[in-house]
Amino acid sequence: MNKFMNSPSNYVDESLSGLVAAHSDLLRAGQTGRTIVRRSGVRRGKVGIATGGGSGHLPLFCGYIGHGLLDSCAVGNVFEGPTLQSCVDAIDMADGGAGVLLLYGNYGGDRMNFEMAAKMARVAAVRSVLGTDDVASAPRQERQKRRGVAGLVLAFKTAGAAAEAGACIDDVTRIAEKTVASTYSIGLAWSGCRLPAAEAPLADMGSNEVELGIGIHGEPGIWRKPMGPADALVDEMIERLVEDRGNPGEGGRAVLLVNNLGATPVDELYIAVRRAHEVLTAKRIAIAQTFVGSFATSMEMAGLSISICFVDRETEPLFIAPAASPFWRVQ
Amino acid sequence: MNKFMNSPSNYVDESLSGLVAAHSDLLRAGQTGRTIVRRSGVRRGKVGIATGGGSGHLPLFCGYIGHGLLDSCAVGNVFEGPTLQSCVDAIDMADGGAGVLLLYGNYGGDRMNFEMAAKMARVAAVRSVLGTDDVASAPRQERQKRRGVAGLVLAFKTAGAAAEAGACIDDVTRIAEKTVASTYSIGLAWSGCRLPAAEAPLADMGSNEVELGIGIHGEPGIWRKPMGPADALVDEMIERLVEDRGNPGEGGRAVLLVNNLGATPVDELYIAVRRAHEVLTAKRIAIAQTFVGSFATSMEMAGLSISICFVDRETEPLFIAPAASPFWRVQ
Amino acid sequence: MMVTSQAIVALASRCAAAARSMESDLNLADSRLGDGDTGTMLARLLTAVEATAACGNLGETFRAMAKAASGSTGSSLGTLVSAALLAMGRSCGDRASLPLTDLSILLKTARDEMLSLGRSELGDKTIIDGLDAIAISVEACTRPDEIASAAMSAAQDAIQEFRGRPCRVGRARLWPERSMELDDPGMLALAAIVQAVGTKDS
Amino acid sequence: MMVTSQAIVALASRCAAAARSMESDLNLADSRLGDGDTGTMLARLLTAVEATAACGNLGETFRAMAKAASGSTGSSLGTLVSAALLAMGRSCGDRASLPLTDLSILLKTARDEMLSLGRSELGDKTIIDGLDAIAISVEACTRPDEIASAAMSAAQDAIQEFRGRPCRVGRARLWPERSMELDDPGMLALAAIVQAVGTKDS
Ligand SMILES: Nc1ncnc2c1ncn2[C@@H]1O[C@H](COP(=O)(O)OP(=O)(O)O)[C@@H](O)[C@H]1O
Ligand SMILES: Nc1ncnc2c1ncn2[C@@H]1O[C@H](COP(=O)(O)OP(=O)(O)O)[C@@H](O)[C@H]1O
Ligand SMILES: [Mg+2]
Ligand SMILES: [Mg+2]
Ligand SMILES: [Mg+2]
Ligand SMILES: [Mg+2]
Repeated sequence: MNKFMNSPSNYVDESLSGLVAAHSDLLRAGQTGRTIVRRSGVRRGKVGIATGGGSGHLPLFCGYIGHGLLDSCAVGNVFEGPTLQSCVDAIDMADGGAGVLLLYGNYGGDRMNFEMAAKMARVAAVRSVLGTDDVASAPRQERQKRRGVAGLVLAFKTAGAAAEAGACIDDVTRIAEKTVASTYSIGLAWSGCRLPAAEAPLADMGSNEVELGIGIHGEPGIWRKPMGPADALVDEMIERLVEDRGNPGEGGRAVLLVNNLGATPVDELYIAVRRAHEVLTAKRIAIAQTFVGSFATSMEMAGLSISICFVDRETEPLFIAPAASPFWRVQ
Repeated sequence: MNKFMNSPSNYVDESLSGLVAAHSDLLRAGQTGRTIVRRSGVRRGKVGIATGGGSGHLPLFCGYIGHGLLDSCAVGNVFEGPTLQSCVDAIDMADGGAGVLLLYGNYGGDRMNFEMAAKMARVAAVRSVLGTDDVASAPRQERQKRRGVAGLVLAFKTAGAAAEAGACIDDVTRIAEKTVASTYSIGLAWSGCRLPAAEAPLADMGSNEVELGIGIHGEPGIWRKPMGPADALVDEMIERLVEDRGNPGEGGRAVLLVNNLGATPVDELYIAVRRAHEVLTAKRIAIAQTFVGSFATSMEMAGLSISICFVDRETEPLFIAPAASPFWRVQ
Repeated sequence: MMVTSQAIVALASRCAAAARSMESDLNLADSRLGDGDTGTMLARLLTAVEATAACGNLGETFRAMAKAASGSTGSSLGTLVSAALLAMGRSCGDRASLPLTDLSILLKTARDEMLSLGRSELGDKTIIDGLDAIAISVEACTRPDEIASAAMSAAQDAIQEFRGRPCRVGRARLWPERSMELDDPGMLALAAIVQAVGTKDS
Repeated sequence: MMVTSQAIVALASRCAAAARSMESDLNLADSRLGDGDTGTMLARLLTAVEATAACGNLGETFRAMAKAASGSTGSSLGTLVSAALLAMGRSCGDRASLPLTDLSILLKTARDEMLSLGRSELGDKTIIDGLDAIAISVEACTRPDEIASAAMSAAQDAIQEFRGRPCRVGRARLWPERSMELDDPGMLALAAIVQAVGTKDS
């Protein structure tokens, strides 16, 4: 498993330099250069949304900075949380005078640094919402322990749209919480990824194996089996998501996200989409919208995740509100 | 190398079903269901643009159907040209009464089928422009023999914008020709892909090898060597593109496209972007715009291609004209 | 003995079986300088063609086969084969049968159609060179076993003859040097199918 | 003998060398239930820390080290180590040195800060259990060699003690059963570093 890089220690910084070179709306900022912000700054009076996390998941996290989405992002090393200072800068630079929401995935390092940073930042009203959508990572009763994966992006969208529309910090926080609470994700992978400094791939699988519930850092999942037909795999994934929703599992309206973990051919993502539509329709879950593509990756991991976010009258329109970031545009 | 599918023979059709399920602006149409069109049809009086090609390259080809881009697409089996009937349907369904441009890559099967189809179609004014941007696939004196790769997408953008703006068939054709003639691409890969029906991967490389000039179907390239530092590889790629431009190689304005051939981590694409900006700037080539992402893939091939399209006062604005397809949106 | 629609459908069946049995070998041959799909494509195309029922006359039978072929693929080789079937149908018209001695002319019709559509020439090292060799070899044949053995040797000899010569069209055209050492996948496919089919016949 | 800024900087250097030499082993341990970066992260963090110059007093030295550490990573373990360094700096204040007998108290300060930031408890099977064992083991030590050998055994014993017990925080928390059979990468790292550093000392 080759890496296209100059050296492991420059991997993240060179990639960020490329990011801002390509997308002139974004800037590397802060004391560390590891805080990415909108070049135009935060509109005065708008609630700011800051995120952060390890590298290796692009477009997550900093690919979602822009109109109708996020304001700033603290960028850690590959699969490591962002540093304290980069978090402090991300919070301060997301400040438009109306408070800042910290919206990030539930990982130890990310949480510790954002919590410390929130105390050190100059912003008065700081709220936090943590993505906990990975149903494979803890039982339902311990939802707050779950990892945040691709479903976090859906909260970026709803909270970002609310903030852009002028909602106050309490409302933006509530929308983010509601989205996180209604989002269920599960991953599936058939080949791992390699950390830039490592010699061997993480979560190395046999050439004909597939693992259900794997995390976006290669954390082990629920089972590993020989590769089976796509439809059966999608069936089990959706079954687990809907079951996790509890009673009533069926019915309602939802946004569907079929996410590429990295190396999956786009054709194969759509094979999953086709089956997901069939299964959800059979469960009387109406699909308000379908997003397909690379939203939260694990470098070159071959696999995909499925997320379902149940929507209501308040959240559904937020998904079609305009947004413009390097990786996600809605018109 | 696992494939996420139900069976090789359903690979393409199931994927297309997923595509139209996710993107309700698109329809499977024609006698074969292998012609993808805009649900809204072609605006009366607009020049239509039809494309086509084998599957396995998504977003190429049918991912670019939509406002400001294409009108129809004939979809072949994986790495095989589209069938005659699907081409006939694509041409007929792109007809808005102002002529149809066929804009596709230079491959034998694609050419034969589109040429026969053009004679069978009901449309009077049919023009053809073939993408021939891969500098690794034939010497400069035989440019017309070259394969079309990711750079074709740039001609979709300019010709699509011109057609949307009301240009006549001659002008749309001229814009497409100009874009193709000003576009230079080269690929680089470090791991191949597997055809759904095959047991072994195509272009299987040693675990530490990299191949320059490889085609998007795994056709052999210029050399194969041990993996080297990213910057040196980008340097050689850009050098070959600029050299191919002939005299004067340096100076001018260009659009840069760093394209993921499939399995490359997004971070690594940006490592290439960073260096490409450095090298082009040193060659006094101003970068009008940079596009980064999966634009033309080869299923799960790990690698990237770099395309440079030199622009002038006429073509540059066409790159920022609004466009809205499943995979490419410009606001 | 005459060439009839029934005979052609039976022949197609045997070609299809042969193609299916060598799918991965032909893919491998194509993967050297091409995209590795010749075998899968041919197996699919011929499986579609063999499903065609014999029609009232040769023209209709060939046309139905051409339709099945062209509906199954748009690859270079597949498209050339479809066009060849269509041209043979055109040339047979509403005749119900053809004397075996006309076979050579029919194959030449196919060859010329393929050259025109493929924008290629004899000597370019493609399947058409194999077809040309067969067409010429059967010129004087009158019996099925003569035809079979002439075609088998001609296809095989053509491969030998082109060893050391560069490929000038198709994907492999881009590597004239490397293509000298390699047999053309289309020629290989033709020879192997003729071999499989002819062996049963003779 | 006293704990001075110079001694701490020298110690950091030896820790860093040890961490670099076991980078891939620790990555491997973390890859079983985590994300495989403990080794790379620790090597980077300690390399940053060892580059810190000794300052005028212990508080400043620890704070400078904390800053270097927290600038190098935001991973769970790295953040806990940074916070521990900061807390130790706070507790040392402007003192230029500390008697060896205060080492245990200093380590307990670090331990408590880590528990609070990590929202974890003793018994959760993390690096903090190793640290706690060391802090207690050196309570009565007065000489460097005593400290070294007590710390080495304590860290090693802690690993043994936690075998068969589930991990309750960090990534591995999600697999209580599997984590019973596996040693915690943080505890392994601590023990290995203490071993490498202590062996030179005793
Ligand atoms: N333009 C052409 N003229 C004649 N024969 C051709 C031409 N292009 C391809 N062929 C034949 O087709 C074979 C390749 O078939 P196939 O693999 O199905 O095509 P593709 O290149 O579209 O994948 C070649 O080996 C050659 O014999
Ligand atoms: N919340 C926590 N409290 C105490 N120790 C922890 C906590 N989280 C992680 N650790 C320790 O850190 C180690 C993992 O470190 P590392 O691999 O750097 O972190 P990450 O999980 O962020 O990749 C674990 O083995 C454990 O000893
Ligand atoms: Mg980590
Ligand atoms: Mg092909
Ligand atoms: Mg081929
Ligand atoms: Mg770790």
